[in-house]
Amino acid sequence: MLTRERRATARAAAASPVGRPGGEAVLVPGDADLLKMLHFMKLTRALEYRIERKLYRQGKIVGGVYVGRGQEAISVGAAMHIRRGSGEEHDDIVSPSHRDMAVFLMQGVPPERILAQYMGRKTGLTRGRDGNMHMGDLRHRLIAFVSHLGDSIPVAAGCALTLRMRGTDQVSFCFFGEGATSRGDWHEGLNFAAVMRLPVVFICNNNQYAYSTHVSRQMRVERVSDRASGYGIPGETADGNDVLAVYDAVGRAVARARRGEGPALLEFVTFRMTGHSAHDDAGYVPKTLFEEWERKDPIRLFESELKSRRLVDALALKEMESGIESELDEVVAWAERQPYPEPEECLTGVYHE
Amino acid sequence: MLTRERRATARAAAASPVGRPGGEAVLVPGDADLLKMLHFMKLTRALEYRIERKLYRQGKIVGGVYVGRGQEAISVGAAMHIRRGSGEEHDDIVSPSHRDMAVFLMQGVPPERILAQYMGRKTGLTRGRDGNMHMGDLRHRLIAFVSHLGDSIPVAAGCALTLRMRGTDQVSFCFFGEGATSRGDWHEGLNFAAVMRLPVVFICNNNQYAYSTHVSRQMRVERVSDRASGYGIPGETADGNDVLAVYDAVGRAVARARRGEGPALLEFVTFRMTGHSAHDDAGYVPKTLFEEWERKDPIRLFESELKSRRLVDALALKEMESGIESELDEVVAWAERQPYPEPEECLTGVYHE
Amino acid sequence: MALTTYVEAIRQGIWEEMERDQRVFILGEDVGVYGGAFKVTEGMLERFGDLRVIDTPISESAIVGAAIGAALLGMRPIAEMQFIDFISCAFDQITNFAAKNRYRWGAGVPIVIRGPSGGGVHGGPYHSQNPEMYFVHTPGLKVVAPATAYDAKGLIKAAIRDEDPVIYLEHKYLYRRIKEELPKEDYVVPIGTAAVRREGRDLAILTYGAMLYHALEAAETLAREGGIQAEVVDLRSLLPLDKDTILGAAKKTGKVLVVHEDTRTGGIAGEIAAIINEEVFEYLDGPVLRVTAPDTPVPYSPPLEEFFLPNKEKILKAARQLAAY
Amino acid sequence: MALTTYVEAIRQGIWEEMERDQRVFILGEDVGVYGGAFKVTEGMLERFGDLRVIDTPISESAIVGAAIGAALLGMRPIAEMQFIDFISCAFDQITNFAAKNRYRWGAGVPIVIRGPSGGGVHGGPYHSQNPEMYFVHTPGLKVVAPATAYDAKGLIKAAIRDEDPVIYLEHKYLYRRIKEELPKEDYVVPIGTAAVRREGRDLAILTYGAMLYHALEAAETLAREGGIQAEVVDLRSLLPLDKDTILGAAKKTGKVLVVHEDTRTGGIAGEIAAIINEEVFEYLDGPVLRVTAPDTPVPYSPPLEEFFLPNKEKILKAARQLAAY
Ligand SMILES: Cc1ncc(C[n+]2csc(CCOP(=O)(O)OP(=O)(O)O)c2C)c(N)n1
Ligand SMILES: Cc1ncc(C[n+]2csc(CCOP(=O)(O)OP(=O)(O)O)c2C)c(N)n1
Ligand SMILES: [Mg+2]
Ligand SMILES: [Mg+2]
Repeated sequence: MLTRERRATARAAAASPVGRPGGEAVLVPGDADLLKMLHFMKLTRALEYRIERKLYRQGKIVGGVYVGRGQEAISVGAAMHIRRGSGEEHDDIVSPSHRDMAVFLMQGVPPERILAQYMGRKTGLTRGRDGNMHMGDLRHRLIAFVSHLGDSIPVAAGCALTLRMRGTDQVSFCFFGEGATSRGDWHEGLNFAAVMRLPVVFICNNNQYAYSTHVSRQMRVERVSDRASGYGIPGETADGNDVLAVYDAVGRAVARARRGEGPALLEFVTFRMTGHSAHDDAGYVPKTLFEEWERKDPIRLFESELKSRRLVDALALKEMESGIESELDEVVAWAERQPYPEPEECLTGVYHE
Repeated sequence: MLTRERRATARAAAASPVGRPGGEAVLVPGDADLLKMLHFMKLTRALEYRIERKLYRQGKIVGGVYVGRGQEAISVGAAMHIRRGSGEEHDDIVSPSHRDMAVFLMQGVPPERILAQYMGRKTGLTRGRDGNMHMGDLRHRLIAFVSHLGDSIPVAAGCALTLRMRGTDQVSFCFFGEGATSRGDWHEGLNFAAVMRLPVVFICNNNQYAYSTHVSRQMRVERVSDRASGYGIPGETADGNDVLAVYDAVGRAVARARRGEGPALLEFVTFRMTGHSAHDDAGYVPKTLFEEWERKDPIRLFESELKSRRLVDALALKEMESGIESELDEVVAWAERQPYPEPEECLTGVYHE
Repeated sequence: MALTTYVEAIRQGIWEEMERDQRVFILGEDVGVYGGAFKVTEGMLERFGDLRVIDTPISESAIVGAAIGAALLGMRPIAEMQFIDFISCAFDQITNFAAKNRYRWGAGVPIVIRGPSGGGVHGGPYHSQNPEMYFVHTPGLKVVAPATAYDAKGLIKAAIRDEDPVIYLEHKYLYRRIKEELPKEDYVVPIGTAAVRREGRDLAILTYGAMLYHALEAAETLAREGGIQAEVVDLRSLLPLDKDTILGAAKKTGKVLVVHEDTRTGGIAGEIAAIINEEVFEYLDGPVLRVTAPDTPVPYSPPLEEFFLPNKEKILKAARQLAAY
Repeated sequence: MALTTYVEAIRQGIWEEMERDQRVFILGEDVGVYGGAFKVTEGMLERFGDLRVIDTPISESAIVGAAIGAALLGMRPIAEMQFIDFISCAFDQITNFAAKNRYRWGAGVPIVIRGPSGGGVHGGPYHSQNPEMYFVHTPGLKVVAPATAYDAKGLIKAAIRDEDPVIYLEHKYLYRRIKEELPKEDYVVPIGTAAVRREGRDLAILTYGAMLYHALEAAETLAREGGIQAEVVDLRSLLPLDKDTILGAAKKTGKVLVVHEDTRTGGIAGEIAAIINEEVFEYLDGPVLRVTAPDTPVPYSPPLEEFFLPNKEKILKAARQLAAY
């Protein structure tokens, strides 16, 4: 397992890091970056497909399943800017939300450990204590999501406060959905970060639904980014299905934060191409919306883009996919072999021991 | 006491009510209204003076004292628009904050009962259970403030929700300071009211300090009203030391709410001409600020205005003041005669009995 | 006759109260279009309209705060927490505004706050909590936790009609597993009354919620295998507690075992131990014992959660120890 | 020698830890320029600068959330609640994020949340609360409540150095009323240890915070007037409880009276009664009794608050009853 973990970390760090410690962010992705983005979008989609459509239906997942199908461009485009692999004093820190599988993968968490997490196994990131995307690992600079939406906003601000105290140019990344912006903690966290001018980038996936609740019943503003002006920080809305648009907007906000100019609120408009969770058939969502957004699928759009840039062709795509699938075959097999935790482990680790 | 109470209620209701049930708000105050405003500004100042400078220093007040000296124009100008005296189905509902003494007086709470409240007596509005401005009475359509800043925002929204359900044109008034806008509940309440398009008017006294904390450390926006755009509701800033400006802005927002057009956020810029509470000497506030704002004293400004309109002269002002002072002599004497609650009353009234 | 599930009983109770009383309405996340995460409010939007079945933003504190405001103006709001775990976000409104309002200035706050509580469905630390003690320890609130479909319906009605704020804890493990035939006519189960589910002279097991069924099974085994007759009391109401029934069981048996799914330290077993000590110590033939969850968050993985939750075996072990005392 | 007040002892403890360890910082409302509502942080802004003494917006949840984030990145934050009553606004962050984090994924959250608690100064329902049980009932937290200046300093240091989240309750009634000479050298009072403040064989009074002084006075009177020797135990740490000392006192005296200022139902006396029942029932010569505040909010007016608070007379009455049992 350690070997696997090392491999995954290496892979995640391998592709050209977006910025060098202390250096400027690179806003135009190179070819390797473009391919890396495509790879992680596809890996994410494939892994979530296995979880939601295979393992969950086979009864092998312990609890609920929330996937980010159709939203991969946001996690991937943003995570490209997370500085990693250079040690605690250089690496950024990240608070992903429950639909940011790609962030975990790109931070170097091995897919098999994510599966073990979903399956309640001892080798899951939380050793069976928590489920699905509720996982973190400081070695990967990942802070675990708690269910309570919005709670991670002040926490991410507190991370950024520490970075500011230390005078580094590290950044705190904070992901959430548009529904979370209604929580009091969201407000307190944004306001705190704004007043203290903290290096945190707030990244909202506006997938237009919070469970069954349409965004129009969540807020009266047109755009989530309209909320930024209440905090005196920049707000920006971009196409969440265009990974390059995400890459660009996040890159600029991160560079700004690294320069000590404070937080920004970014909104990426997308669509939740599933129910709220695997047990929800999304009957409340007009079919036409699914059709409309299916046409804007971020992976297909990006493939076309890369094809037109002659970076990939049909064969290369096929190879990429079959590489991912055969890796995932292995990964699933590994996860299914993992032991459950011993019952008595229930009692350990509440406090420092 | 009942006689006194009736007298105070009658007085508060007597001056021309601003709007008639179902009718349009009158935006230009008549002479009687102008005199009423002056009266209540002066009564408020005089009553608070007695509390803060006399009774508190004489050790006759039980707990802390928070006054609104210098801010009277806001409570008075706003409260002119509170419909009252026509019964539950017509009267507005009000959630004052801890510096809105005038609102209590104008809603018909007798000054002596307010004093009894401050002195922990049985005839205080909370019968000794709570102190200072933490008092309410539904007969006066007043909801008691709780210490926890921001808590009253969702509550005021819930009142407005009820009014909307009932289809009346009543309005919920909600008062708070700029510091309270940092609380999560403030955000949740504003957002809820905005989404549901509720008839609530949010009235912020921006007195530039929250205890020792300057507004610039409370928020990064220039104006509290900048926060309105994050909720998709109108925001407006006006001079909080000009009672007519307050009267005008609140009047328009109330009319809008009565027409079913939803909430608005109003900010009135003023200055806290005291410490946070009676025990705080405000050493952290630059002296020059006090001097600057002393020159903008809302009562003196309004007196000049009324003099220039030939509505009052020096003699009339003197009479008004001595009337108030002799009333307050009586009121203080009455309050000092009031009994404390019986110790055993501690146990009653936790539940419906 | 048709059997009614526990979850359907709650739905019926709310429905009937909404029919009976125009002042009753419900607000919460996804209670309208979706009919609630567990379908407790299914069909209500269509029947009662969107001013009485309100889909709110994700704002637990505003949900409760708005309910308080509405209650002050004479309404009877029911606030749903999608999972009761999220009640933590409304803790301040509940404990400081709702609970203390009547005491402070005489204005009652008749609201119901309800939601799915409890474990056993692999919900993990944030979808399995038992938050009762946070509220049992707050004067001014009432707290109920039905275990049967009959009580689920009778208590939700009592809660809605109550003049004070009531926290109504529905155990999600029981939603569809428990069913029974319900009376046709309107009834309430008064808040503050426990129910003796099984008579016995040798020891008393006091419990509530999903644990009732483990206690009853344990009692059957005790009777069958050791001739020990355990009285089983379903507390139903945690605040106020039904002291008469509790003390009666203690006096009758002299040996009391309290079982709760909630974590141990500061759980309600302690309160019951104190009451029994104070009032009927001389009747005790053994210590008041407790079987509870350990002091950890609720873990997710099945073997961990199984270890965490009290069950028949753990109850049997403690009961035998007590019986032999 | 100079006497140090309780409040000054807290200030010294924080100050010394901030000198000792760069990772320690403090954040809260008015802790900087003003030096804190009770002057606990006076002079710190000048000494440590505005990145280590942070005046925050009025956002208790963000204060605690930010402290959590900083702790995860290796800092040692101290979050001040201006009055501990406002901790209700941060309840979710404390109980769901801070308390459960280590258990879930192994990352500890070494934060201290402190603030003035308790009544006796006519603060009314919102400036007098004793919120300990909300946190004692939350696995993953620690809760301490010093009664002496020595402990105030030793426990704040222990709390800051602790690897887990600690709720530190300072009793505002004691701030300037209690003073003593403190050691010059660095010391800590280990969390989880109680202190026997008075030895006695006839009964044990367990208490903490401001009630300690009433208990000690009552014990003197009992000795003087009835020859009853009461052992008085200052719990100091409420989570974890010092079971050894508690059970030792119970075994030694056979009669235990728990006194707390917190309200009765669900207070810590129940937990202690349960522990004693479970572990040393056979040593008991009488019921575990309790003297507590009644189940009401803390009232404001002096006669009401006096009625509300436990005091020497109430303790004497219960102690005599227990002694005569
Ligand atoms: C405080 C809180 N309330 C309710 C929930 C239940 N819940 C889980 S996800 C969800 C919808 C979230 O919507 P959004 O923030 O838009 O994220 P999305 O799932 O659409 O990515 C809800 C209501 C929760 N997790 N936390
Ligand atoms: C939630 C909460 N935190 C802290 C306090 C303590 N406190 C009382 S008044 C106050 C300042 C309030 O400032 P603002 O809202 O601007 O009102 P102002 O007093 O200036 O009118 C503070 C911090 C409180 N009452 N509630
Ligand atoms: Mg969404
Ligand atoms: Mg202010």
